[in-house]
Amino acid sequence: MMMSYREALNQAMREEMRRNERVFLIGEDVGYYQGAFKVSKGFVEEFGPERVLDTPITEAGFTGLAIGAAMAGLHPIVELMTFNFGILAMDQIVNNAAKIRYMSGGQISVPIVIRGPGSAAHQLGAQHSQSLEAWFCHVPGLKVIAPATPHDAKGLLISAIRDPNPVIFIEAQLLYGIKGEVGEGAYTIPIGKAEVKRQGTDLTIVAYSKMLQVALDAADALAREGIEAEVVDPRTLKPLDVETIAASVQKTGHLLIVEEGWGFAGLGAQIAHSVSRAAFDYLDGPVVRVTGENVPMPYTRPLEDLAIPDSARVIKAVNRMLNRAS
Amino acid sequence: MMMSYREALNQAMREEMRRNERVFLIGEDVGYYQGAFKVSKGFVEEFGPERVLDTPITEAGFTGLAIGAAMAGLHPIVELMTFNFGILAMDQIVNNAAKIRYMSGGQISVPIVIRGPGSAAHQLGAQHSQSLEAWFCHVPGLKVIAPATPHDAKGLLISAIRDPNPVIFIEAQLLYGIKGEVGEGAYTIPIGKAEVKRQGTDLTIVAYSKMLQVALDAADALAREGIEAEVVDPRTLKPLDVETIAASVQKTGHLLIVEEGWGFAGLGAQIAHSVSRAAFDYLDGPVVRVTGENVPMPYTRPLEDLAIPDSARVIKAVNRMLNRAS
Amino acid sequence: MEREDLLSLYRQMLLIRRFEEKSAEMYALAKIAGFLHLYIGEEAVAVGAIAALRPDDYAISAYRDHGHCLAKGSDPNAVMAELFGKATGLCKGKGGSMHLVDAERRFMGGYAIVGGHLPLAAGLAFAVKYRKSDQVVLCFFGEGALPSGQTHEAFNLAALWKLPAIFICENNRYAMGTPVKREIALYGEITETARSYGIEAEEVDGMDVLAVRARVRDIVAKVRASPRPYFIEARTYRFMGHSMADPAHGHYRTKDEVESERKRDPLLRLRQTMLEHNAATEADFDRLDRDIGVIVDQAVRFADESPFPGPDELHQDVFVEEDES
Amino acid sequence: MEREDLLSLYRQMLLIRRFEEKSAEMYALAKIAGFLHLYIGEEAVAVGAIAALRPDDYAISAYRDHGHCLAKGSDPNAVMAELFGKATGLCKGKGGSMHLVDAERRFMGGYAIVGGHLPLAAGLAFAVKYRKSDQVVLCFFGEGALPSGQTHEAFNLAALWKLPAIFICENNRYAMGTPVKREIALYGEITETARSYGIEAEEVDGMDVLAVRARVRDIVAKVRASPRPYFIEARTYRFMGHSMADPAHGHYRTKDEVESERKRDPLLRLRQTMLEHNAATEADFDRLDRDIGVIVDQAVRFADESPFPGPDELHQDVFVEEDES
Ligand SMILES: Cc1ncc(C[n+]2csc(CCOP(=O)(O)OP(=O)(O)O)c2C)c(N)n1
Ligand SMILES: Cc1ncc(C[n+]2csc(CCOP(=O)(O)OP(=O)(O)O)c2C)c(N)n1
Ligand SMILES: [Mg+2]
Ligand SMILES: [Mg+2]
Repeated sequence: MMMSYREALNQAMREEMRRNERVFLIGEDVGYYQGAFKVSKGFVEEFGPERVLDTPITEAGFTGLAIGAAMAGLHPIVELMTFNFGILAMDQIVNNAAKIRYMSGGQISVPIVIRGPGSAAHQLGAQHSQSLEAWFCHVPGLKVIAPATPHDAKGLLISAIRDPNPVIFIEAQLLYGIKGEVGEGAYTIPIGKAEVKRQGTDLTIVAYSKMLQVALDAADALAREGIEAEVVDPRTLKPLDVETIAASVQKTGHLLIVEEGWGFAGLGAQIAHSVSRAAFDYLDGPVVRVTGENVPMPYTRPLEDLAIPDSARVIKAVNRMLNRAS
Repeated sequence: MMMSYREALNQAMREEMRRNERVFLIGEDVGYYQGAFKVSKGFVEEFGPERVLDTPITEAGFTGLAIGAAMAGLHPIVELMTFNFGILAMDQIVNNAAKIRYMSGGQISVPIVIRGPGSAAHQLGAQHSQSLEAWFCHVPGLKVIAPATPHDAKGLLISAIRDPNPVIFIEAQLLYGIKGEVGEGAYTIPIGKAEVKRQGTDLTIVAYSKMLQVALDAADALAREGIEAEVVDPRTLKPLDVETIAASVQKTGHLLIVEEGWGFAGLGAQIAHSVSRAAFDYLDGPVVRVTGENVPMPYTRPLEDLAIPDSARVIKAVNRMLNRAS
Repeated sequence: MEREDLLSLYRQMLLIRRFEEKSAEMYALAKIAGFLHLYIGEEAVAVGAIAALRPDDYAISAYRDHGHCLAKGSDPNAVMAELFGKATGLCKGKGGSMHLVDAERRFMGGYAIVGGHLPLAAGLAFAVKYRKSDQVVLCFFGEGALPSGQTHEAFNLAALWKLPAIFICENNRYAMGTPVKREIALYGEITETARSYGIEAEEVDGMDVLAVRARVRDIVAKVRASPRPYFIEARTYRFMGHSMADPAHGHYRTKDEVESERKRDPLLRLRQTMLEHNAATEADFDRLDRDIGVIVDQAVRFADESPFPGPDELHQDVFVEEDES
Repeated sequence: MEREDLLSLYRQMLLIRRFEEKSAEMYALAKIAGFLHLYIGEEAVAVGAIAALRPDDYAISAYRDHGHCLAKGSDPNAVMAELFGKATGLCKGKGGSMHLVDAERRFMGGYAIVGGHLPLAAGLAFAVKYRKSDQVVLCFFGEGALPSGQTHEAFNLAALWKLPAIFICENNRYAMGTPVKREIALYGEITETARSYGIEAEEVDGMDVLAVRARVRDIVAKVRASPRPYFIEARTYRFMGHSMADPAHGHYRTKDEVESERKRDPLLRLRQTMLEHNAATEADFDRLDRDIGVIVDQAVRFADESPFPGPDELHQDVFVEEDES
């Protein structure tokens, strides 16, 4: 049925909290306030304040608390009001959640999902507009997911909650409202599997989260110019499904990566490298990246628009790279 | 004259603190204890406790304090006992130090150096053995330096202290003891300039910090097999001197990057991408990376040795890539 | 004198009130975007406290910063232009509502990471002491920042090193939708937090601009005389929602509560005091209303007519260029 | 009974003492590497506190963790093998001295980021309460962790949610080379920190194992009966350097200070008490010395003869494989 990305997340958590009472939700204003972005609407009413916990503004504290609870066998879902505040919990995530299983020689595992919106919304300014997936992807012991559609969001969040490992689940404020067909019941989508969102023959565009729509819009426009782009959404950023992307590149010979985050040392660089290694002889030109500008996010709209990739920039990049290659 | 990397850093800070009394040193045990690794030996005696401040264990607090002092016109040098603890100061570094100038429209700048050892030493375990330069390099508004030799360490630290912007200066516990020829007086080395540390014709090896020596050792061994590697040390990781590396690759046609950090989404991916873009038509094969393994650092020596690149692995990689290409 | 003095306090509070009412209108018209957090109801804290400062003293605050910035003397035109994201804004439109900065007036900024600016305040105070100067630093923050680790690290450093930082906790009893008793374990005695660091602390009625100024004056004098941190809990209340995204009274507080708190309106209160003591007449207030109205309308016109920053501005101000240094 | 009871306390302290003396030797022989932080002098805290627990209660500590791990009942062979980095170690050699873990005995680990494990302790206590169980959590940490923000965030959450976590601050008066009076503003009354969260707090002589156990028993009973956090400052002292990299008395403390503190040696103290009350004879202590000597020598032999983990272990234990879940 049709529903919003927000509702899909709400359903996924609801299904799992009904199914498994070790699962609980913790974060700022997730309870009585229903979540800053209303993702946990109705939760405190259905599950009670013992399983839906409003926290003080202490990201390190409550994320660490949730990790400790996971060490004792519970399955916390930590909602970060936004991932900008996750920076304050980085030590807990990197030094505890991601490493405890390894340091203990496999004795203790940390089944936890840390979720919330990443990336920029509209004019929230420099401290509230950043995409940090590259940081999380760099850390062994973490899985990182960034779904772009309501259907993927629900299936992947259910998989994340059932996964016995720490999972970073990155949403987006500007995706919460988008609507799409979503499957019934508690279905899962495998972690680590990309999906070809649009078939094409002339080049491969990799895009995830908000950037998927940007890529699809660009692909439609390009189609009118007679260029057929294949659009692949990794959906899971780590482990990355290089195979599916490389297979597409073997067909198209060109790879463009669209990412909202800062370009330098962004995740696209790794995607480019992984695919270059896997499909070097098939690449007719260098991998091209369309990324966020390397600046703190400006507040004013005209500059913010310039700082974030849009389909126009993608189209321009595609035309440039195909000419260069032909 | 010959001196250790440690002494070179000590001299650089001493010169600048004598030259400019707005410069001060702050960190855990930097004063009476002379620094956990004795880098600030003699400082509290020469400059007094007003300019050499021992802090409580509060990385976010004292790093933020130093940023505030810089906003008011002082030039702090923050010593992180190790960069592992810098994770706790990430919010201050990313959301304040790196952004305040931009957010204020240029009104306030943050002249600060945040320095200390990164990367693994010997068997310090998972929470004390990691290389996070990729994180810092991802953030606009920060410059990132990682010198490999005593001479570079002194010249670049002086440049960093004189730079009016936030600079992340990454040392290494295992480098503090190495000795080398170091220039007299307060010389500077330009930030953003790589250096060819060894001339060669058959391939280009990029390596920085501890990995430079690993690369040079490998190059010597390869020379005995008749392979002449050119070894380039970026020295500054951001802004990255792509030009110098690309120029070398245009000559050699092959690029190998050696980095100690975790491979996935490591800095080497960006170096590979930047150089591929700049010298695609000169590359006879895919860029190859020798990186740290994607695991939390194990304590036990045999596994730790496997987790960190050594010259044997570099040599193996070179042989593989050259055969592949021929 | 007394009269002029009181009128100027009232005038400043009125400016903030009308400026923000207008900015809310402009938000509705999409002239302003992003998060807009109104200070309405809390004006007495910023105005009273900053009235106790010298121009060279520092002030710093969180994202609910319009009041502090205006009280520190920033030009309403430049502030409104910043909210509009214009090139003539305080920060060239790059900062926005949550990040107002006016370095010349020693307003060192609004910050949007709760707790994150308290270490900066300690640092400003550190610089003052390092230079053996006698300025003080006023640091404003919401009670929601009290549990945050960065706040505690800043308190300990300020206390340990006797830094001239006055921490003013604007306790409006809510952190977004969370009431203080679910944020802070010892919510009834938050000054105990400061005392546990050996920091002198007291409460003040944050709806009484005269009380706030009197207490802060006293404390500023003490701190100038012998540098050390100080903590003030200003008991206040926000009349509007947490931000424009939040209704004036969500289900986290009742309409009645908001209504009864509105009776403590700091502007009404000063106005009554002044009338009772014949320090002003209704005519005076009418005149002030007109004057402020003109200033605010003019600020909107200025902002509206100002240009947006050009595309070349995108990469400016990331770094100080070497030649500047 | 009394006799056996006291002997077993003495025995545990002696085991830790001899185990660590031996591990220092092994460090000198490069059988052990990395950072090795000895607990020598502080044994009464871990032994006394953990003696008040049930086996299903949790304990967690910082990197100075050999004492807590052994007191919780871990096999000395497996602990020594871990220090040697062997496959037979508690953590297969992957954790090392700072990260001992024995999940089966509910020793949830040693952690090397100062302050970082206090939120974990709150989380273990949260899980206990979530399950409506009556276990308690003992969380050991050095006084150097008190200024850390994570510590305060954990205290507030534990107090707010009444979690059964007992925080034991091992105040040995130094954080590496920094004396407590330069770490903590109100260093003389650190229990005030806990009280500012409404957490009951008290001091105990950390060199007196009987006093520690008595107080912790009391507190554990209270916390089991009605879940809530508790704070104990155990006044203790480390006889050795901060780690093997640090001399027994750097210039940050005097030889005399160390010598006089050694007179408070918790083992000597219990030994004297027992002799005075005829709870044991010199012969008993001699026998204990021999028994423990055998255990420690055997642990070294076991560790030495055990194999290192194979290369395939490098990528094991990063993730739980799906089929395990
Ligand atoms: C570290 C961090 N976590 C969460 C947020 C989201 N947030 C913005 S304002 C706010 C409530 C703050 O309340 P308080 O400190 O009392 O200030 P007030 O809004 O009442 O003035 C929250 C949770 C944030 N900005 N920073
Ligand atoms: C966050 C952090 N900063 C710095 C360090 C380096 N360090 C290791 S132990 C230590 C001193 C800790 O002292 P205390 O907490 O009193 O414990 P003790 O060693 O006295 O048992 C420091 C600064 C660290 N491990 N973690
Ligand atoms: Mg509030
Ligand atoms: Mg200590």
